[in-house]
Order: sequence, then C-alpha cells, then structure tokens
Amino acid sequence: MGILINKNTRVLVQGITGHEGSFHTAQMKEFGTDVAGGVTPGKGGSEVFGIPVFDSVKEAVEEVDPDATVVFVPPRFTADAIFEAIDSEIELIVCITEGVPVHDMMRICAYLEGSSSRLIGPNCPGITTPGGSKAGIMPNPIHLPGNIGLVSRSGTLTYEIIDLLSKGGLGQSTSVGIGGDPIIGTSFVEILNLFEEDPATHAVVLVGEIGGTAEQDAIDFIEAMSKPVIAYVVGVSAPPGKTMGHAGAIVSKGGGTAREKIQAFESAGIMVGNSPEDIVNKLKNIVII
Amino acid sequence: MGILINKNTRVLVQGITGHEGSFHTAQMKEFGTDVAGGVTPGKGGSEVFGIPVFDSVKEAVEEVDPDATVVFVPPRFTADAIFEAIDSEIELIVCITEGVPVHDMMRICAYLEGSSSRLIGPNCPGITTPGGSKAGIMPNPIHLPGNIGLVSRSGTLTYEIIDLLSKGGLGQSTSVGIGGDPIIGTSFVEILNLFEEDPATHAVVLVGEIGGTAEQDAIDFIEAMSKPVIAYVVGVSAPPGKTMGHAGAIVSKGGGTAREKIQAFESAGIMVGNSPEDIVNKLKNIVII
Amino acid sequence: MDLYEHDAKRIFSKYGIPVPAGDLVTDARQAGEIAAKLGHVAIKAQVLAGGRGKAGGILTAATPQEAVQKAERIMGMSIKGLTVKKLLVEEYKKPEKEMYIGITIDRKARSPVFIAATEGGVDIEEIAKSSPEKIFRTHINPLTGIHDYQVRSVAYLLGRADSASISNLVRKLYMIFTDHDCMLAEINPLVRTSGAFYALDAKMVIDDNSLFRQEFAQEEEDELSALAKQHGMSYVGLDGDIGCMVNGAGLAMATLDMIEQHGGRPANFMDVRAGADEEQIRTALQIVSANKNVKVIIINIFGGLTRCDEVARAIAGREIKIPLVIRLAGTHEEEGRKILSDHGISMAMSTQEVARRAVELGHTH
Amino acid sequence: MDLYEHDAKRIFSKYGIPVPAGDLVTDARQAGEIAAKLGHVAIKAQVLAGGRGKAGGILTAATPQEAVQKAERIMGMSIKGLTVKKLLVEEYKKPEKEMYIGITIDRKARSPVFIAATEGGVDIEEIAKSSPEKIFRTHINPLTGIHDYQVRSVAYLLGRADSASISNLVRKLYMIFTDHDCMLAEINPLVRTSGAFYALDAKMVIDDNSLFRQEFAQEEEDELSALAKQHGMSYVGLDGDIGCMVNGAGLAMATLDMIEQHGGRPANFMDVRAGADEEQIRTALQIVSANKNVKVIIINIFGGLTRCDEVARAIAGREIKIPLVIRLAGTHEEEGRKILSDHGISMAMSTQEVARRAVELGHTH
Repeated sequence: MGILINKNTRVLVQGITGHEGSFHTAQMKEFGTDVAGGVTPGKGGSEVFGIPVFDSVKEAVEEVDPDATVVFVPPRFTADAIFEAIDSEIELIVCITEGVPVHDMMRICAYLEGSSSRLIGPNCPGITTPGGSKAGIMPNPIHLPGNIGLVSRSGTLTYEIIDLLSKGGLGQSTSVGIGGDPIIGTSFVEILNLFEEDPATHAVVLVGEIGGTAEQDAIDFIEAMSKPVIAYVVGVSAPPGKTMGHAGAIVSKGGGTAREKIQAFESAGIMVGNSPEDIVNKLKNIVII
Repeated sequence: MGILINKNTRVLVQGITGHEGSFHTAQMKEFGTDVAGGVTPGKGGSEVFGIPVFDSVKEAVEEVDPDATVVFVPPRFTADAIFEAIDSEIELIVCITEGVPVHDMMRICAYLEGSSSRLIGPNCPGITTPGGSKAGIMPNPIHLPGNIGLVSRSGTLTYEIIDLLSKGGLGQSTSVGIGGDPIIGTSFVEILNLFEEDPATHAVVLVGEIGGTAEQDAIDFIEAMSKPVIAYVVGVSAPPGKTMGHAGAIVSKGGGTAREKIQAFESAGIMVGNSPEDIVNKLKNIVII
Repeated sequence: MDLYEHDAKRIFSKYGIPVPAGDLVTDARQAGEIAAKLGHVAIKAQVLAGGRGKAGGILTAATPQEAVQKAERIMGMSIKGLTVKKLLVEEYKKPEKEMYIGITIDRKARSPVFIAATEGGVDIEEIAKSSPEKIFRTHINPLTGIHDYQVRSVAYLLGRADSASISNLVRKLYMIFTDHDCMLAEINPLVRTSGAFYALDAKMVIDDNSLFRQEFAQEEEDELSALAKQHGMSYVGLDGDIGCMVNGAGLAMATLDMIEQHGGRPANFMDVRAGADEEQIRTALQIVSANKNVKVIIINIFGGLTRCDEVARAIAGREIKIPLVIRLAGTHEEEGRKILSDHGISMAMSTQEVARRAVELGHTH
Repeated sequence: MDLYEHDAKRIFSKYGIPVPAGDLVTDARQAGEIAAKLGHVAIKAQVLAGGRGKAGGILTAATPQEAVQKAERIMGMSIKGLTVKKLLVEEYKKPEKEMYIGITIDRKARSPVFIAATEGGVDIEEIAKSSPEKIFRTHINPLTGIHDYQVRSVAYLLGRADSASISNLVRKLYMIFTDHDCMLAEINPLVRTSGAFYALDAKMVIDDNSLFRQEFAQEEEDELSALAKQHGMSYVGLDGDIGCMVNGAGLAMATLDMIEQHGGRPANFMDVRAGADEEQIRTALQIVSANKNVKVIIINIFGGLTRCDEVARAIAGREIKIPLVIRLAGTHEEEGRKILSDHGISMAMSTQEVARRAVELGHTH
C-alpha cells in the first residue's frame, strides 16, 4: 500500500514548536499520521497537541521509537538536525526546510552514504500515502487513495496535479516531493524504483523542472520499468540563466532547459504532458487501456 | 589457497622509488609477487627493476590495473596516499608505514566505510600467502605453504613465529600482520572471518599485544569458529603506562594489559601459548589430532 | 548571487591569488590617472553578464589619454541589457600561456568538482564539447576537502615545472570556494607571464541560501527584484504584459508556461513563498503592479501554510486598478472564496483556467 | 607524549578556556611572591604522573609565608619515581560544583569519544565502574567534527542554565583536541565558581606520531629515552639487569616476557626500529650499556630491511665490555653469522634461546 510511509509509520517532528512545525503537526495528525513525538532543544518535557517534546532526537528515539522524522528547523540549524537524525539511525528523514545552503547538503549527502537513513528533500513538500499517512506539508483534502504514484521536484505545483488527479478519479498510491534544490537526498530514480516494486502502484507521474539533469538521468531507468510513466516538465518559458526562486531552478551552464528535458523524454518514447489537465487526460487513457 | 592475495594478485607499490619501497619491491618480485607498477609523484615514466612508475594511482590503474597496493610512503604523506588508493577503488590497500598520526587514521577509517577498499595496517608487515604472493615486508625465506592461518599485531615477532612454524613443518595458508597502531584498517575479527571461510586454512594463530581490547573483541567470534585458534599475547612484563615503541603498545587506561587478555582467552577456553615454541608444540598436537 | 569581477578579485587577492594591480572607477577620467601609474592597462566593464569581451566591454590602452578615451567608450554601454556604470582598470598582462581552473558543484555527483584545462580564455564549455579529453575533472569529497594528490594532478597537468605555484593556487581556490559557500569559483584565464601566475579574470557565484552566514552586500541589478528579496520573495522581470503572483517556484513556472501556451506573454516571475500572509501578499501586489507594462495580474495560490482567506483579504483591500485573475486553492479555500465573492470577485479553478482567462483579458485591454 | 599541567593550561588559555591565574616556579621562594599577588593559592607539583594529590604534591596556602613553606615541602619530592622540579602556583578556586569533560580516542569505534560527567575531581574511571549511568559518551565522526547537537547534549547534562558557556568550552576542547593531534584532552575537574567556569586541572596527551607537525618541545624524563628518540629508536628504562636491543616492539616485548619466564629481569625495553644500520646499532649498544645495572645484553634482530651483516659489523667493532647474547635472523643472516664467527662470537637461534642464555649468563656474573 504505497511507498516509504503507511499508517503504522511513527513520525517525529523536528522543530515541532515553531510556527510551521506546529501548524503542520496539527495537519498531519488530522490526516491520520501517527505523530509520536517532537524535538525542540530546550523545550524537552513540554507537549504540543498532546505530543511529547524532547530536547534531542536521541531521547525521542529512546522514548517513542520513531520510524521517520520531518524536519522543519530553520536553514541555519537544518544540517545539524539532519546529522542528529542520521546519527540516531532514523530510517526516513523528510526535510521540508527551504533555504538550506548547498554546501551543507553536500556534506550531508556524503555522510548519508554508508548510513542507515534515507533523506527526502530538502525544500520539499514531503510524502503522502492517501488513506495511510502524511509526513510533510501537502494540503490534506486533495488526496484520494488509488494506484497512481507521483514524484515531483515541485511543491505547490504538485498539489495542483494531485488535486486534479483526485478530481478526475485517479487516486494516488503515494505522492513524493523530492525537492527542488540542486543537491537532494533522494533522486527520481530511487523513488521510481520503489514505485516499480510497489504492487499498489500501477502508473507513475513524474514532475520535473528546469535545472540540472535529474530528469534525463531517470530516462534509462524509466525505459526498463514495467509500469507506464508520464512526465511533465515546467520552465519552458523561463529565461535562461535567471534565478527562479529555487536555487534548483537555475538553468545550469551545461544544459538543463525544460525544452531539452522534454525532448529527451520524447526521444526515449516516454509520454509527456503539457499541463496538469493533460497529464490527467493521458493517464485516464493509460489506466483504461 | 589462502586469503586476501594469491599468485594472480596484481600489486602496486606506492613509494616505489624510496629506500624501503625499492628494497621490498625487489624482495616481493623475488618471492613471486606480480608487481605490476609503482607510484612516486614526479617520477612517472621511469622504471624500477623493469616495473613502470607512475605519477598517480589513477594513471597506474588505467595502465596496469592493480588489485592491491602496498604503501611505503613516509608518515607525512601516508594519509594522502591511502585516500588516493581508496578513491581509485583499489580493493586491497596494505600500509607498511610506521608512524602515521592517529588522527589521520581515524579520518581514513571513517572514509573507508562505504568505500570498496579494505585497508590492512598501517605499521604492519603486510600479507604473505606462501607459494602465492607477498604484499609486504616479511622476510622471504621463512615461509612454507601449508594450512595454518596467522594473524598478528606485531612485525618481527611474527617473522619469528612463522620461522618456527615452518621449521616445525607447519606451513601457512596466509600470514597477515594487521598492524600495531591504536587505529587500524582491518581487525582480528575480519581476518579470522576470512580464515574461517577459507578451505585452505585448518587452524589459526593469533598474536596479540598489550593495549586496547582488540584481543578480547575477537573472543566471541573465535568461540563461534569451527577451526581451532591458538592465541599468544606479548607484553606481560611491560610496565603499565609506559610507551613501548608502538603507539599501540601503550597500556590504555581502561584495561588492556597482556595478563587481562590472556585471562580472557583462557576463561573462554581458547588455547594460549606462552612462547613461539609453545605455539608450535600446541599446534602440532591439534594438527595431529 | 554573482559577484562582480572586482569583488571576486578582492577576495582572490586576500587569499594570496595574484591578480593584476588595478582599481575600480566610476568616472572615465579616473582611468587616465590609474594608467599614469600602471602604464599599459586593460579597461573592463563591470557588469554581471558573460560575453563582455565580444560586446566591446574590454579594451586595452597604452597611454593615459588612450585609457580615458577607451573608458569613455565603455562607460554607459549596454551589455545584455545591463548599463555599464563601473570599470576595472588594471595593469595589462601579456599572457605567455592561458589556462583554466574552476570549481563548481556537480549536482549528480552531489559534490564539488574541480575542473582544469591547459587552454583558457575562451569558453570552457566549447572546449568541453569539442575536445572533452582536454578537460581534467576531479570530484572532491565535501567531508575531507581536496586531497593533496588531487592538487598535484592539476599542477602536473598545467605545468610540471611550476607545480608548487599551481598547487598553491589550487588549494587557495578551493579554500575560497568552501569559505564563501560558492556555487562556482573560477579563474579564466589563469595566465603565466614572466614566470608568474595571475588570475586575469575572476568569477564567483555565491549560494543564495548561504547569505545568512556570508557577508556580501546585496547589489541587485533591478529594484523590484531587490524589494522582493527584502520581503523574502523571489521576483524576476520578463518582457511580457501579464503580471504573475504565485506561491511556489514550480507552480509559478507552470503558470508562465501556460500563459505562453495560450498565446500570452508573462511580465514577470514571482514566487511569494510558503506562509505568505496578508501583508506579504499586499507587498507582492505592489511589486508586480509597479511594472508599467502589466495589463493584467494573475494571482495563483495553492495554499499550505499560506491561507487563502489572508490572500483574499489582501486582494479585497487592494489599491491598484489593474484587473486581476484569481485562483485560490488549499488551506481555508472556502473562506477565501467567500471573501472574494462578497467583494464581487470571481475565481478560476486551475492554473490552466487562470492563464487562459488572463490572456483573454489581456487581449481585450 | 604527555604535557605538563602548566603547558596544557597555557594552550587551554590560548583557546579561551578559563584557567586560574598563576605562574610556574622553580624555586620555592617564588611561590611567596605569587601568593602575595593572588592571595589564597594552590601549589601543584609539575610531574608527568597521576595521583599527585594523594602523594601530597598539591597543597593550598592562605598567606605568602605559608606558600613558601608548602612549596618547600613539595619541591624535590619524589612522586612515582619522578622528582618534582617545578611547581604551578595559582589562584585557589573554591568549587561550587565539580564536573568532568574529556575527549579521548576509542580504538574500537576508531573515532574520538567525548566523555562528560556531572561529578569530577575524582578518578573518572572509578565513577565509570561504579555508576556507568553517570558517564555521558558521544562518539565524534572525525570527518565532520563535533556536531552542534552533541555539544548541546553535553551542555544540557552539565547545566541547562549555563548551556551557552559550557557549549563554548566543549567546542574549544574539541578544537584543542584536533588541532594538537591529541590522544587525550581532559578537564578534570571542570569547576563552577561564582558563576564562572574554570579548568582546575588540564591534561593533554599528544600522539607521538604527530610530532613532525606539532610543535612541542621534547621534554623527556630521562636522558637515555631522549637519546634513543633522537636516533629514531624507542627506549624505556626498567629495573632489572639484562639489557635488551631488539628490532620491533612486539619482538622486544616477547623478549622481555621470556627473560622473566626464565627468572631474569630486563633492564630496559628497546626497539631499534626497521632499517637500522651499522651506526644505529652502535648507538643503540651505547644507550643500552649506559645503564650501570646492566650485566648482560641481548641483541635480538629479525631482519627485514635491517641487514644482519650490518648488525654483526657493529657488534664486532663494539667498544663496550659487557657480555652479549646474540640472535640474528632474516636478511643477510648467513653473512652476519660469518662475521660474528670470524670474531669468535656464537649465536642463539631463537628468542627463547637468547633469553635463556642471557639469564644464565647474568647469574654467573
């Protein structure tokens, strides 16, 4: 039933007492997530919506044994929070924080190798398995349980696509936002691999952006997949070389325009949608066939 | 036929043009080792005993594709030489150099995790598989092919034991010096595990020293082994707390005396020899039985 | 953020990477004074754009008189839409040999990559395409930093006889790269002249996400982007007439793409970021409407932490007269819709629809 | 190598870890001058041995007169065989609270481990044995250094109200540890007094292998060890009468063990190291024979890079008259044997034999 998280996943929230952290903790609880605890250094012993708050991840692990953690701490402290989660051997780390320095992320990714943790993000909306659990910030009402897997580099654009899928009757097995930054913990390929192995997923939507070559890197894997994949890439009208909000949305010097990515998908015979509506329509054809 | 190296192992020598490096390269060749190349930065293009010398490990890998490397470079440059070998994905790195700073070794050992390399040493005599290959500095004439595996933290003491084994008709499958420093690349347990899995090895000699708890750490593993192990620990007469040449031969604050180690082996029912001669005699009883 | 050549060179110099002697001028006549001291000089337009040389923004002068003339020719020039307001006047170094060294981030390898080439001065990407074997690359583990053997590899490639000086430059460039959270630190060309090495040009791009711990004066090329950044938002001016205000960069790009698909042209990119409140939205509206070309404004919000009711209140209380096309979804969507309908404002239901309606509205204006 | 308390405190102070004001004296009268400035003082024997307090090597004094008296009492005292030649006289700090922080190397984990305890001033190992739950440990990844969350854990343990000052101390101690290639860097006790923290004692052990890049004056307790170290060898004086000269620490220890097994007592440990040549061996012989207790000397060499013929030549040309028991094996063993037999010297065939023969010879002398 979906990938990465399910209704039994015990979720920790790092930065639970902050503005964003507490808002989304409430949202996650409402969605049905088992939020087992939270961490805010110096606020150990208190509670947020009845959830125990700890000073450190280590204490949280000893007391409430979480399987996953969602990181909301500000960019200045994000790297340390992730290192703490890795050292505490939390299996799944979902980093929501936007604005984490790239050099911090490079160090973290090198540190992750050989560890027992998987990092999703940073600068991502997290993971939702409809009818199961949510570890992240996607709006609650848009999801519908089903068999479409979704993996995306975007945030709000992902919400719109999920919303349209649900309204079109196409439920999701799991939706994963891997984040829009140049350096991220988990790639398209790794998520596609999980969807390929997940019996509950029948088709996959991949949402890409300008910048980098993560989309092209996924092509070989998609070609070997047994399940249909439909891609959507935004940023066709973005002027080259301009920063587009995400550090990840810079057109890198060596390629990485949306048009190049779309062409690469099409040359490999992978379906490409040109709008959220188009994705839904094309998916309906596949799913009916 | 033995562990770690055999007659097909292609060996690289880092620091091949130095005093020690060239001496032992000649010895290795004489022993029958396939010394495929050497590295000394700035001396690329030259030859030592007909062996090509390269400026970098990368070039050596491209040209002569070694399986193992023996590091003779001075302590100041040892860490870099090992990092270079790891980055070039050489499977087996044997570091002979004595005097490598412990902080360098800690960094290297952390770096080794998740790499595809194994490090033996530093401050070790290397590995000899009699009748096969030698990657290190053990004297050539002392070895005899056979079925005794030997693993030791010492250098010259190891030679004496091998010499007595050979003279007593007890040949060796492979002799491994893991090094006497506080931080080493490969532990007793890892080598014992290789001997346990090696069909050519019928019994194992383990030579320990004062300092640390590496000997005690091996006990659980030895108890589960199918092959007999005989231990020998030197330093009973060493005054506690005095530095004994090896940085590794310091009696650490929290235990680590030779007597404690011997008692630990004996309590676990593991045979202990009290001299090289005693080891040979006890082994003969086992092997005959 | 990109650093100006002169700012990057100041940092290089501080780290001991030799750069030609010189100074920054804002008045062409000052170029003469510097040339009087330095002799043969190079006069270089300081703009954050590539291709300055081809555009005529880099000239040399042998005398103070010539320096003033050339400086006058460059000052005020427009290069890729940017007006030249500052010139770097520096000692002209005749290169015996031009090389390239640079460090950037390899997104796929998730680590810095050191790049070196025995040819420099021209576009490194052209060399990379035509003769990839001429480009040396070595990835750096971010936890250990650059290893000595890597430094040596670069030095041997660029000049065995000069390997000590080159090793020194390589180490310093890597220090600059890590100390300043660089996305790129580059010397192109690195030249050898009379036995010494100089960074003739210097390029540094700083990770915007690191600016909380890096001390760089924000020097934005345009006011609206600067204003947006001050408020934690991201704005990029474009040359169309449909203003955009979206939360999330991906949704913002999708909005632009769909405007073009419907035959319209966006006037800007704007990401108001997550958690925008009423005041933030009001500021964003002011920024978007400050562009005189804007005929219609799209507001496209899919709220998470951003609440639709707050957005709706900001819209309802707006002071601008440019027509709006609005789409609000997500958190407190119903409340937002109610506030707007109380004010007689209708809403589109998707990005597709909001884009289509904006383009239609733009045509009728 | 161990650092003296006063040397470690100088380093601590340089890094901003507060230590009591004070000074080093070599004459008891100077203690009075310092006490006149500082008031109540602690007078501490500077020797590289533990248990100074129990041995009476640490005393306090309320007046200058008392300081001189106490200093006279300590100066010249013998603590674990070491004569007190220097005293640290420093301001006495009455601790409100005594704690422990230290960093050492965990050989098994192959990384530094930070250890902290809310009790200090007594032997940390005793606490570790009796109440292990009182000892906080956290391993530090040597590639990343200590993480902020680890610093915080220590600070919260030792005093939540003082967490900023403690975090600061923890970070600095870790910097000292890595900057100086420490095997150990320890503050025991760390005391809190009048709201401030002080390192009342300071202990640093430097990795001998790092001394090529660390600048510490070698201050050996005994001359022979110092002389051996100068020549790249390792010598430790012991209290028996059989001198030893062996190549390899393991073989040297085995030789000592076997001397004892045969009822003898070694006069020293000596490792001449790999690659020793004729001159090195000659120097080693001089060092070993300089100990007046030595009745007989064992030379036990298993040559690899060390050549037996060179060793034999050094032996043949020796100037000392103490009887030798020799065993040479390995590289150029035959040539070595021939040189010795030409000089009428016989050889043992194993460590066992060389030890047995030395003990026999010692008894007959």
